[in-house]
Amino acid sequence: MELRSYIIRRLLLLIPVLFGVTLFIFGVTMLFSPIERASLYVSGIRDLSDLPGIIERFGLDKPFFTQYGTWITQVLHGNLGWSLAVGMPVWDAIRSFLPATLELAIFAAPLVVFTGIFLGTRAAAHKDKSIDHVTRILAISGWSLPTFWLGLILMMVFYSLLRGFFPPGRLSVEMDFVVHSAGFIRYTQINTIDAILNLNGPVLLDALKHLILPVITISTVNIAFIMRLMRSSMLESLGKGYILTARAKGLSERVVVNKHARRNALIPVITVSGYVFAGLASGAVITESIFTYKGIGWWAYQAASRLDIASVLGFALFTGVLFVLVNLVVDILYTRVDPRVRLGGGVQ
Amino acid sequence: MEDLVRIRDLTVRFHTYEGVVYAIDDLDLDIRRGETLGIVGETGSGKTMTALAILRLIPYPGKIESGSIILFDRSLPGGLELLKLSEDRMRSIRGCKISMVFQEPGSALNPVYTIGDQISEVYLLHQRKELGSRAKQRVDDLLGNRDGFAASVKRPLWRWQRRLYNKIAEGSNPLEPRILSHIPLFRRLLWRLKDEAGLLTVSMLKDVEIPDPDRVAGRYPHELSGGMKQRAVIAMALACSPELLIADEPTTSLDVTIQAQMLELFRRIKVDKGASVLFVTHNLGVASEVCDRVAVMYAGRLCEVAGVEEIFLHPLHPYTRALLDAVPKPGKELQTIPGALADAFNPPPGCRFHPRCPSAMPTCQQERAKLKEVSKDHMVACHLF
Amino acid sequence: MTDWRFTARQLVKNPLSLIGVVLIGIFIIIAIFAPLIAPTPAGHHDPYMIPRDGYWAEPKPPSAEHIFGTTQGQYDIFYGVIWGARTAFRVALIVIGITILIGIVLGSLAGYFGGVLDEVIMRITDVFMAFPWLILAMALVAVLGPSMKSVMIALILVWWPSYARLIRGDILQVREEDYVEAARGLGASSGRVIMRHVLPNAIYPALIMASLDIGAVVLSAAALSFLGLGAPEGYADWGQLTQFAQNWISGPLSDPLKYWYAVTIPGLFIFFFVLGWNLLGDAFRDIFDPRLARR
Amino acid sequence: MAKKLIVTIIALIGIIAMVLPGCGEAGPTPPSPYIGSGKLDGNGIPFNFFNDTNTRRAFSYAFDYDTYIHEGLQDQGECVGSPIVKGLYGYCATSPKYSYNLTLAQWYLEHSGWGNLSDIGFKFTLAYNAGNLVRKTACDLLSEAINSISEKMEVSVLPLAWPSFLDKFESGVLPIFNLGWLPDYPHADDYVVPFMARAGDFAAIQGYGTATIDALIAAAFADTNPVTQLEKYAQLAQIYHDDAPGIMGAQPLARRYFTGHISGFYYNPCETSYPGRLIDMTKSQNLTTQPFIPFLHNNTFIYQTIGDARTLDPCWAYDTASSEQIQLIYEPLLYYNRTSTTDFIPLLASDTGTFNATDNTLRFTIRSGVNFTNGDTLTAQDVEYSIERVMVIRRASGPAWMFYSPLFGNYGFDCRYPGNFTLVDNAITVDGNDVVFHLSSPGWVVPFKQILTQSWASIVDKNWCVSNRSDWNGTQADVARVYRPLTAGLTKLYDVAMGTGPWKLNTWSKAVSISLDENPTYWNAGLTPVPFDHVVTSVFEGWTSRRDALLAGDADIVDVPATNYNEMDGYTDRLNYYYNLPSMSIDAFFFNFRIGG
Repeated sequence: MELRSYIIRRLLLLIPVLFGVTLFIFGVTMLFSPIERASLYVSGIRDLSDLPGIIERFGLDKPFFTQYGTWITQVLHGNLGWSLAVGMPVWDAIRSFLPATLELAIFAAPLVVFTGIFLGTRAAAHKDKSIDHVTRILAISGWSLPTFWLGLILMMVFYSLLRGFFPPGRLSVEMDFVVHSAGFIRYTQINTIDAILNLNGPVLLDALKHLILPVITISTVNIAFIMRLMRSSMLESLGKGYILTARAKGLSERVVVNKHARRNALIPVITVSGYVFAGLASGAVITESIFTYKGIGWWAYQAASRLDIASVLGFALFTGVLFVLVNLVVDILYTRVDPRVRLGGGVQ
Repeated sequence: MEDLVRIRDLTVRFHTYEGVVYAIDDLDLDIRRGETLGIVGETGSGKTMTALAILRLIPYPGKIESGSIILFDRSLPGGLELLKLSEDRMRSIRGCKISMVFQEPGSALNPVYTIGDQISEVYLLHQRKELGSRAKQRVDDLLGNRDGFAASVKRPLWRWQRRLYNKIAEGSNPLEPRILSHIPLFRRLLWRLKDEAGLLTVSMLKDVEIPDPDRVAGRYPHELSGGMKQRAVIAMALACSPELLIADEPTTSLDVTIQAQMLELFRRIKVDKGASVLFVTHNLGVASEVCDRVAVMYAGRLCEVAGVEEIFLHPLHPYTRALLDAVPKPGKELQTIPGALADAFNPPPGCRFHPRCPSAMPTCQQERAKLKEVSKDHMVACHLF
Repeated sequence: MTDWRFTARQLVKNPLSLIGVVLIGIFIIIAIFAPLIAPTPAGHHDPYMIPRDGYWAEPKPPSAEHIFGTTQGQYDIFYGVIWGARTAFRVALIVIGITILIGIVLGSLAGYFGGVLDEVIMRITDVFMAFPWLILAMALVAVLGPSMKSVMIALILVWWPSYARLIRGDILQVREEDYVEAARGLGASSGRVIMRHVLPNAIYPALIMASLDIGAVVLSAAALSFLGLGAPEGYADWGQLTQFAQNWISGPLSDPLKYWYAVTIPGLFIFFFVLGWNLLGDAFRDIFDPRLARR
Repeated sequence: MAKKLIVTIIALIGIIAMVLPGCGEAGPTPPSPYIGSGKLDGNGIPFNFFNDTNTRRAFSYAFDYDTYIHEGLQDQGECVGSPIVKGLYGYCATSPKYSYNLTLAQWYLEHSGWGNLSDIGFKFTLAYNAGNLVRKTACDLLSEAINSISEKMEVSVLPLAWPSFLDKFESGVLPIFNLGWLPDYPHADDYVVPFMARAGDFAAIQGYGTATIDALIAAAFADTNPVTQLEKYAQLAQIYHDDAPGIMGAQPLARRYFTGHISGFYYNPCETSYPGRLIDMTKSQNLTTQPFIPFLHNNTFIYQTIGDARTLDPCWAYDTASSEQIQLIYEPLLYYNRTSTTDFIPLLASDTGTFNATDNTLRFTIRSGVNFTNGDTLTAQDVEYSIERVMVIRRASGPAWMFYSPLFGNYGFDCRYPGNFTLVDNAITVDGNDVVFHLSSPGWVVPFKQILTQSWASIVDKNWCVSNRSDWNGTQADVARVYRPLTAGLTKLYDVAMGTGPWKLNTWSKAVSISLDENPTYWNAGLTPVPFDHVVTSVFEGWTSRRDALLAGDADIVDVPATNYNEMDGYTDRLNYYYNLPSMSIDAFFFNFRIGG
């Protein structure tokens, strides 16, 4: 199928997905009584007298579909609503918190994918050798680690023993000043990149120091995951006939593994890597909350724990879009890696 | 005719958790220069393993326990003990002196690379020198009869290339190109090698009667028919005009008309490439078509080896007879071999065929029969003789 | 394919999976004998509520009567982790069990009948897969109120699609097999064909996946409680115990690791529990993997 | 195969069947409604259970106040008998208190209006808002005490998410509820009304209160003679003790930890800002604990807190975090004099106000020569505009009522109607350089001054608001445009600020940090020079990171949760401590006289 029409068709798929997702969340939030939802807007019991007013203002007692309808029309007019959790429009919230998470993802994703693929290949190439066992043990352990606990342990070590070496947040106060000073242009809001663009060493260093722990925390589990996947799919393609052919040609083991086996093995890994990236970018809720690294995941957590419905819906929209886009990219990548795959149609 | 490969008491075993599998047991076999030797036997009789053993490609957890495989190469007198070679030397033999054609053309080709790539890979691997000198030739031409501004600009580059390809042509794996081939961008400086390989590939494809070869070279396996794939695979195997071509059931997965063409092809190869062919098949008909001599295997052992007419006219070993009877003939109702193939884990003692053998004797159950020459070029392993 | 003797031998042969089996065994014992290992004090109504020894905020280090010490609010860590094992098993089994059932029903419907039904079901799974599961779970828990039940419901809701898809996939393969065709040819009713011929062959991958998933389910549940959205305060749950330690990560400068026990111990229980299941699941994968055929 | 399948399915069902009953008791499922059977049959309580004084007294005696203070509040609390807490105007040290006394509790239970309760027995559920550990502790204490008296009596504890808790509270189905109260102005009236008046926020829900009490409250408030007024409040305290409509938990004592080089902190219980009034503080220059670039730390005050400001608009701000920032940027007419809650110093007014008893007017002369940071001069119109703005915009559940009550004695009205607007307009008048407030009752003089010290009384620049921010232009016609915005984002000053205060807004990255710069043209710089060139407030939810920042000297003060006070002892080398700071808030149990409303 021709690329453009394919992309369009895939983007159309967004509509049902987003519709379903939002409809579902809306349904969930509707389980709250109007008073419960209204009480999100009042500061304390002194203001209970305002509840009826608020219910009336926001039409919280209207039937389900009326409320959903109003929300949809709002969204279609480009207004995602107001995020109570952080006190700004939902759209601004996404815009201002996404860079942080992207920064995390930019560092974590390559680490995850490349380390995972490399280790997985090695393990498969030396099946049942010591390296295979070691990596396997590492992988399974990493795979079993509770992210939040790993985070806490890292904090325990790096905050209390090596105090202040890897501080929480995104920037230290000083660098925050620098970043907000007139001389510093925030092209991307992604500190490390901005720092490089502004040729500002200290900011870069500081940003990196703040990134290390979250990146480690978020990567560990995913690396383990990709690695195991890569290993098994490598084993599969190493068992294929063309590997025997390649060996019969007299190719060295290195070439056999890295050229003939790996490229075939990559195909399933690509999909998963796509999901991993989507997962990273759609907010490492736990990691970001632990390290008070204020990205989109942190925001989503604040929103959800405060039942900030507008934000949760906005976040769901965002992740829905992300999910579909990532799928699209993955499909296109497929066609590059595997000539048999046709856009739209599966394997020929 | 002198031998090309001499296999002596070759033993291959598979050590699995369920026990030891005697895939090949004390196998003696000679492959003569320029002949087509067929290995015939039921599935699991160890014929494919024999083939793989020659290439030392026995899959894990299989292992060549003992024996010797000697390759008599014109270049070096006394021959090569393949089983004692270093892995590197062995690699330089695979695909170059001995190459193999596999049963499933579909799976034998890597789906993610073009036919061209996969074939020229062989050239780039085994014929660097030739490619190098050919490339050098080109550059020389350029340096010689090109002029004008563009040329004068390119000259330095050409000179450099010339030096480079020269080194390659001299062989002895020079450092410079080796480094280059590892640096992604510079790798393409060696593009002329690829080109030459490409040219060779196309001509080779032509040799195996593939229509419109240079288009096919750019195709991916899944875009070709089964027959085409098989031809491509054969082309790959013949690329460096090997001394021995091992064909493992090359026709089984193809339909009859294509089969015929393939067999034709094989006959031709033998004639004009002068290569010996080890033709593994379970189909006696096919064997009778192409082979000069036929070796019959049963449960990892050799039963009978003889010239093709000989074996079809006077089969001696009961198993061979049974096999021949099992071939359906018009107006003659089909004979089947009683019992099942011997259990691979604990094969029967003595002659492994005795449980199914119509003319089994007590001795058959104790001692195994040695392979003895009953008449010229006709060897049988059976107590009857 | 499922030769149990073979399976058992493989499990025992591979040291890793053996460790897995042992770990799980230990946890099963803990769960079963919890009332003996950590007896509920008299006059304590709900055994799943961790008894408090006072109300002081600061955790107290391990001592004679509190082997693992007490965490924030003087909840006995030992009691918590022991009874937490029960909670873990309950959550895992219920969630996985129900998920598989849903998966079987929807998956076989979609896979066997295909067409519109298939399309609809798959679109629905799309929706659920595109979903930020943690957020969905959080919203649900918030709505249903802090209790293990809401955690389980949330997890089931976000978990079923993968099973539905898996089983659908297998069924798509199996239904083309000759014997199924044959059964159809003999005019067996679809229901009968599914039950007798398709499912039995399609279900095993799902069961293996389940064994792989138990760990993941427990992890997710723990994550929820850690975010303060799972068990009610004081409920015997590993995730929550970890959360209690959140304010006590680093001790005074003089003694930075003062509260190590509050932070480490509950986490270690989660880790080993999940590790056990993952080791087992990993072994299963290798054993049942049709690709890595038995040699 | 089929057999295998069936076995599997059965196994699955078996597992679920085995475990589901267990899941049944997963989490305490409440007897709903929270009063069990609803009858006095040993399995519940009747809806009017707490309408009996002795029962209530029994419960009041069954609460272990000392343990609550010692362990729940980490020793940071004082027991008070009545809603008129220590530090309030009207506090009476001699008013009686309940104490933990199980024998008395038992006696009262045996002699309750319901007969001998320890024989009859009862069951009900005590709900608290999930996440509040101190309240959890309080509930556990009460329930354990009651349960210990007789096994027939059982009080179970149930956490509810805050929204549903408010919902249940509001619909009055909770037999007992545990809530806190924080005064808006430190006057007994702000406590006795919600606790004791029939229309009060708590009393109304409880169904407590009588006409006589209401009368007494009114009388006490209106009484201009301090002596008799205090007597009346003492009387109210006594009544509350006798009726025991609630259990006064304790009045928490706060603590503050500053880095060693910050000095000049003094505590005022009415101070909203957690770090105190920065303008009075100083930072010593020997920065031993400063690992970082000194030029910045030298003159920057860094404050790490738990929650970001919601807005910088005085008409919206009704939460501590917002007020903290607003009070650094804007200034009110007057402020508390140091630690006192009844004695004031003039800020933007040149005097502390003169009251005219004949027409109940309070008159302030506006300080001359004060400029906003944009250069505009402060005028009386600005003052009138600022206060009227709050009253006119009157955001839902905002601070507007605090002007309405003193000026009109009600919670506010809709100024889109001309009549109402005229009322508001006339209540605050400008007379030359003076601003005159027309109070509804003489009793309001002191409370109104107290109200005027807070963020909602901040003075904004009218011109700037109208021209730059297109905010309300001061006319009735324009009210509808700005009336009752749905969200903070819709008020014109929501994320901008421009005042006369010692600092001015530099950047506000939401949910992360707010940074302020010194106001170079601060009017009072001569008397009190602005101590810090920058004030940075950054938000860190995690306690550990805040604590480490404080200890490392990266922050000058951080928000310390009461549960972690003890952890902070023993850093005398680097920290300044301030202990036992009485707050005016209080947590209390309230009995519901008619459960279910």
